[in-house]
Amino acid sequence: MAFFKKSPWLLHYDASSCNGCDIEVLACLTPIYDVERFGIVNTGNPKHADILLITGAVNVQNEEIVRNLYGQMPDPKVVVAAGACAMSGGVFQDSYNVLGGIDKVIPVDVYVPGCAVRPEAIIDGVVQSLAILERKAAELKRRGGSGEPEKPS
Amino acid sequence: METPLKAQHLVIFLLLFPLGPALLLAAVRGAGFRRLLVGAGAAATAAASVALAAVLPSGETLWIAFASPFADQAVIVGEIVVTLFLLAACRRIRRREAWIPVVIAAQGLLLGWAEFGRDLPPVATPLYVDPFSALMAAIIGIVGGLIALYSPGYMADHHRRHPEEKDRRRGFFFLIFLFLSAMFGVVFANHLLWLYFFWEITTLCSFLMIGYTGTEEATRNAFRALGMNALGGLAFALAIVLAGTSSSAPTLEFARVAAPGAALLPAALLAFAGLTKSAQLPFSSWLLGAMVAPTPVSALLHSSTMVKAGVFVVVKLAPALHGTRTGFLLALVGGTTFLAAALLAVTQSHAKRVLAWSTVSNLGLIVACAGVGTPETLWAAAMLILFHAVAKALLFLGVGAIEHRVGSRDIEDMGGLIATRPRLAIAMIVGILGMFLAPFGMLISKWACLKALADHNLLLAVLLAFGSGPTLFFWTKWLGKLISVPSGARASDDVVGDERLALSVLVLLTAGACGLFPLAAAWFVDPWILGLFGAPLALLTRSNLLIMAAMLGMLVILPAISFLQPREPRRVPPYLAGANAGGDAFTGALGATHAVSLRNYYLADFFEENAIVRTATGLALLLTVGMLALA
Amino acid sequence: MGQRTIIPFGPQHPVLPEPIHLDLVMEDEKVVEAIPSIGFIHRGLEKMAEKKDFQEMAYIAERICGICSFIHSMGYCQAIEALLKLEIPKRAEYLRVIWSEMSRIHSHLLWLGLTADAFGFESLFMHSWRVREKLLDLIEETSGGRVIFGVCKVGGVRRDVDAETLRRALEALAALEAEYREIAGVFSRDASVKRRMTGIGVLPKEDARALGAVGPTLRGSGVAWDARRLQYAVYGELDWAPITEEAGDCQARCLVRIREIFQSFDLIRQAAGKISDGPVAVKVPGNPRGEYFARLEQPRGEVVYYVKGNGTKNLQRFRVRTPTFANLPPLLKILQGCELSDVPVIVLTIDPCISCAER
Amino acid sequence: MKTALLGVVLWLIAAPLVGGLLAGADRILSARLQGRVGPPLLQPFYDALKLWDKRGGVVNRFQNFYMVAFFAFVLASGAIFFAGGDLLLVIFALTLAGVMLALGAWSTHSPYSHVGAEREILQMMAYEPMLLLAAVGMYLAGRSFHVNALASSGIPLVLQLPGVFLGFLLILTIKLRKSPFDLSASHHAHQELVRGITTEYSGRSLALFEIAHWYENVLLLGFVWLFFAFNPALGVAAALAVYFLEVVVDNAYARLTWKVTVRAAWIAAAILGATNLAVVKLLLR
Amino acid sequence: MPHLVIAKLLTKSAARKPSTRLYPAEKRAPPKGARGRLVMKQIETCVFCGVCGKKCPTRAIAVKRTDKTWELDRLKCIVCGECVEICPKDCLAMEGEHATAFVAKKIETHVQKPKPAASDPT
Ligand code: SF4
Ligand code: SF4
Ligand code: SF4
Ligand code: SF4
Ligand code: SF4
Ligand code: SF4
Ligand code: SF4
Repeated sequence: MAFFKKSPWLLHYDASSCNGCDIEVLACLTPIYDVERFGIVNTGNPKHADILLITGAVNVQNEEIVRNLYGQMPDPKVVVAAGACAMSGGVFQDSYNVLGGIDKVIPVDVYVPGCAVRPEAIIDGVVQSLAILERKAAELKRRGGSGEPEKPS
Repeated sequence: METPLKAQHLVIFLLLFPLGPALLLAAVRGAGFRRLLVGAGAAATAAASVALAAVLPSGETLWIAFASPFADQAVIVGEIVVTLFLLAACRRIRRREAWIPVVIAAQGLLLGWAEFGRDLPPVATPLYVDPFSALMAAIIGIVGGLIALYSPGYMADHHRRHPEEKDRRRGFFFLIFLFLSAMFGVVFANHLLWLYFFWEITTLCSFLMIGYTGTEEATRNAFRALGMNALGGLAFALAIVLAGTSSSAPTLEFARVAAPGAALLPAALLAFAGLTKSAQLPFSSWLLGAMVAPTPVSALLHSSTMVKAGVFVVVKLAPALHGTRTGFLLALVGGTTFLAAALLAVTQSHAKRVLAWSTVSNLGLIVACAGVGTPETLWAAAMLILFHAVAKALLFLGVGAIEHRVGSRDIEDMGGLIATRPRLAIAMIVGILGMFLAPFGMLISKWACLKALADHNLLLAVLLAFGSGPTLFFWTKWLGKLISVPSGARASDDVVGDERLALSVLVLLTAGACGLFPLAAAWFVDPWILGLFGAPLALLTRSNLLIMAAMLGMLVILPAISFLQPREPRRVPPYLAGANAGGDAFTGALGATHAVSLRNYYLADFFEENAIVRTATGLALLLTVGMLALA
Repeated sequence: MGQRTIIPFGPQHPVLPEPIHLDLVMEDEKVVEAIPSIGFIHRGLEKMAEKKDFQEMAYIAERICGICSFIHSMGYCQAIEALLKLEIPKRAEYLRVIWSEMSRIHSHLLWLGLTADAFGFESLFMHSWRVREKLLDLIEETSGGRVIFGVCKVGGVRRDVDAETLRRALEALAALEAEYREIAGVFSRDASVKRRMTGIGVLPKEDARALGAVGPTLRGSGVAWDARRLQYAVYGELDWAPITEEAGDCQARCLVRIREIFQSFDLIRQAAGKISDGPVAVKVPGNPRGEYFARLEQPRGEVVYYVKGNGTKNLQRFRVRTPTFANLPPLLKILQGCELSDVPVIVLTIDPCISCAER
Repeated sequence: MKTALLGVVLWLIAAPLVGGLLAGADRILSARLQGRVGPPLLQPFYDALKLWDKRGGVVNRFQNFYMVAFFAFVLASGAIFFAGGDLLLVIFALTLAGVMLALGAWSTHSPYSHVGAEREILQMMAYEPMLLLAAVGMYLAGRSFHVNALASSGIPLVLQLPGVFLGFLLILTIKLRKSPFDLSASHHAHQELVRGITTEYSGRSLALFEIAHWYENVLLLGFVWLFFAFNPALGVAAALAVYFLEVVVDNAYARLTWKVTVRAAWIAAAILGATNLAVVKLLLR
Repeated sequence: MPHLVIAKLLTKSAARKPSTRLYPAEKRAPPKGARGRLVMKQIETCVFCGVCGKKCPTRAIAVKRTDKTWELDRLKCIVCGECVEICPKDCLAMEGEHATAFVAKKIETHVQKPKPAASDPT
């Protein structure tokens, strides 16, 4: 049952970042960092994803979208907040239009510091999240195969 | 020549019986009585046609001598009446179409000369029946009967919706039964003059039915149909003149007894007539125009039976055409039509137009098969006729029923039908599956065709390969529309009454034809081929049948399995790029909330309708002219 | 006629690195209308200027966007320096130009990759970004950050680049240029790439002017305008001319950027050759007062910073007119009537950066 | 009969293993071409096994049926093939499978699936002629529509059907969902269609899709093998070579549009396919 | 038109070793002066003046003179280095290594040990 660890597919969403962290997320996919080594695929589709990787602070308009995306991901799933903005609102925390970190909207499992967050740091974060993913999978299994529908929040 | 009494009687019964209900229906007004009459008439006709199929000794051709001396005279009088009637109808014609009455008059004169001016030997057996005819008769009896059954309800509804139209239902039902009688005539006639007579009656029925609603468009289209069919009629008349000589009677036998090539010209002319009747390119436009008629008419005349008369005759001619250059060109006309019509069907969103083009396309395939004329292709042609008649009738009636529920014939308005009107949708799905998918009907025939064509006519095999792509495309997207379920779709009014009966039986028939086609092949088609060529044909090997049965079985079992899943899976809204706003609505530009709105592809700028029509018509015209010239 | 297809394109969409929404109204795959919806990355930056110390604001200005981050901080600082009538050291000006051009190369390479991805040429994307990483290494070595340089401040720059580092950087750049040449060749010559770009999304010269296009979008339509011609920093002392292409299609915009990368390599070499010794920053005297517009050329085109100071440490007003904002009207124009599969390509060829457009 | 049964059993068991390994090799090779390390060889299996354990969701009740049907018919078509059956039936069953897949996408009434479905059948319309002509060509050259007869005939089909073979390679690119013809569902994330036809699938049904795709690939390589069947070992080598050629092509082309795809496939069928057939018919018979 | 222009590049790449840095198995030393993470280098010398906190653009630093604590909220820090530059006592440093990810949110607190009572009665 250790396959979650070996095949984490991720969905990246920019919930209002400055692009700095986003391009570092993209850089992770490219030859120098190549996260496909870990079986990571950037799916672009919440329904195929295991990890929701969010960059940027959540602004007012993105609140609902982040919820939608999270709700559409099948269980088990984890959320990684990458960058100061995603963790706390970062440099934009004082803005009238920014709610703050991702955890204001959905539960966050791993925080990855940086501004911009380095690709290596993202890899660290994702690797940490895999243990949590496995734990959640085991939990789900224990709760019985019923997989009672979790309400999309 | 010994004739078992029963089959002979049944043939004559089928020919004459429908006239009874026809005349009665012309007289009655009451809706209840009409329904009863139609039901009884249809049932009796269907029963008789089935009985005929049952009693016909396997594999034999029965020649039926018609004892009455009045019969020939009656036919002659009938012909004169029909011709005069048509000429009278041409009073209202526009200047541009003034050639139509001229052609009709020419037909009449030619026929008059053939009958009175020449000394033709009498025809001993004006009627006959062979397994293929019996199959065709069964199709006409059952499918025709069902369509007739469906009509009273439909027409009542039709007139409720169009109060502005004149109620000419008495004429309508008269024509339906008259038409059935004439179709049996076409199927059973051996005497060419008789055949011609029945042929002309179908032309007449079609003309009157297309003009039924009396709108300007309907009238225009009716005359277009009349004109093209009159051209065919003229060719027919010429064929009779050529086929009948003082030594040989004018019968359909010329096509099978003469050495191949000897009777080429009359055969080519008759084939030409067949092309017009079955709306092959370059004559397809009338069939599209005919779609203005009420839907039962489209189903009965313009897809499942009358247009089949055209290909039926062409198939009968196959022995005379086989191996000739004329036959080759004829096959190419069919092949061209098959491909072009399939492309055109892709560009249409009007359900009846899609059905019309697909009809033309399928008839093209049958013509192609007939033109090649080998045992395998004739087998395929016969099976195609069967499958197409059943499935197309179902589709037309389904579209009619949908139109009356949904208020539109546009395929785009049929989205989610599986959820809102599941019964209707299932009827349509069965029809569509029957039309193109393995292991169902049409595909079997295509399979047989392709095998035969690979040996005999490579060019056609290529056309067939190319045509199957677009065919797949337009049927699948229609299916897709039907089963695409918007969230929150609720079931609402479904089919009722007679419509339901007719549709259900057709669904069963289509399914039956698909599942039990080997039986149809064994009873009708194989014996017929054996009779024609003197050699059996073993197309359906056991292993292939096994495979097909397994595929069919899978299609039945799989839904069962997947609905037996223990738990209901979790429901999530569709992916809308994160902009979901409940159900399948999303927050769109400028904050507006839209429901998901989807339209199928019609590729109108890729398959340009006008260009295709022009090119294909031109090509087909050339081929047709060549076909006649080479004869 | 039944309904039409409406595709909600974004906010979350794999070809859009940043959230933006388009209602694509389609017939078959032809886009008959594209209606945008924005605001997914609006962070109210300009408003924040009223609460933040004007020096601190340089950090926030840099985070208007993490791609042209350096040029944003540089533009902001130039504007403030103008208000303060502050003459900054020559060496700082040269370093700013070098970093600007590095920033341009990294941005254009990034863009090349994303564009390749938009037309499904994954390996080309990978190779573009592989080469780009080498440049990021140079940036990190000289500035301390990979994408957020964090070196520009009011009064100059925060760190110097020693001669040895500069020399090594120039060597590395030369190697990089050779590798880049290969990639540029694929973009400008490959048949399948050409098929996806030539004749697609044509923006005629008149439209480009009338709709206010800027940067490569403008130059791809044959207009020779580049804000570096205003000779800010030390651009006046370097030898260069704006790069233009005539066709106005996706291919033209792509070629402009391809050639600009070569030009940037050249500009860096020129600047490194002319750079003089000296300090890299001066002390900041007092608070800004008055108004100023600073205009600079970002990788995506001309950007305008408006600052208004009232003599306190907080600015009274800060406005940015960003290139993407200016390029949106031309984009909507060229999207009309295109094919769905061309949407990502066309959208990308204006190199949209929503982050700065929405701030 | 016995060999037929053996063929079917082998197909059912070995094909997904081979297909999965090939998919893994594809990913590694692609990565290497891109200057990356890439995933482990067994990655496709990890992916499928993981998907199997996910709690997938559905948009409506029907969608999973179509996926199961797609899977089943892919299996069926391969079974016919490896039992040595009729090539045309193989193609028809495969077509049926494709239709099921498209219908599944339609049933969800979701924009990206919808476009994926339309493109899927556009692709089918594009490759169907060439596929049928390939079968006809094999019949003309090998005197049979039956796989076992063709395989045992000893006739070097590829030498007689070079045009058909080239045309087949072109549509193989479509079927393998490789650039430049990966229109309806690309394995790359950055596509305008998101995931196209599989957008609304998750969990087990998505795993089924992946596995079916492995099966399909093996079947298609079976076709390639058939061209070389006069020397079975050469056939295997050729099939592998073709597969890796497709991977390279995938990495060397931009994705083209549907219009180009349909045109290219039809022109290939009309020129390469039909001409080759005519030549075979005229010269060899 | 030329096809397969990229083929040369592809073959070269396939023939060469991949350019991937095998992080985390192999770690690369960040270049000198890279801004990876802020660390409290020596709390002993801190005088709790609070300038670092005041200058920090994200208010990531909280200095409590009374408890002699210096707290960093890493969730907020944008690694700008402003605090490092401003600190009069050179207590803070910017390291090249990046800060690693964490699961639980927490404030990093540094407390200055009470100095051995330097009894200087002035
Ligand atoms: S953390 Fe920094 S680099 Fe990342 S999005 Fe926020 S401001 Fe940009
Ligand atoms: S960007 Fe718009 S909403 Fe935001 S501060 Fe400026 S004017 Fe206001
Ligand atoms: S907001 Fe600024 S840029 Fe936009 S129209 Fe007004 S003045 Fe022009
Ligand atoms: S143009 Fe784009 S890259 Fe440049 S600052 Fe704006 S958002 Fe960033
Ligand atoms: S270092 Fe400076 S600001 Fe801090 S307490 Fe001492 S004098 Fe005050
Ligand atoms: S590095 Fe910058 S953001 Fe972090 S604590 Fe220091 S001043 Fe604040
Ligand atoms: S600026 Fe230095 S000395 Fe002052 S509180 Fe901060 S760390 Fe301590």
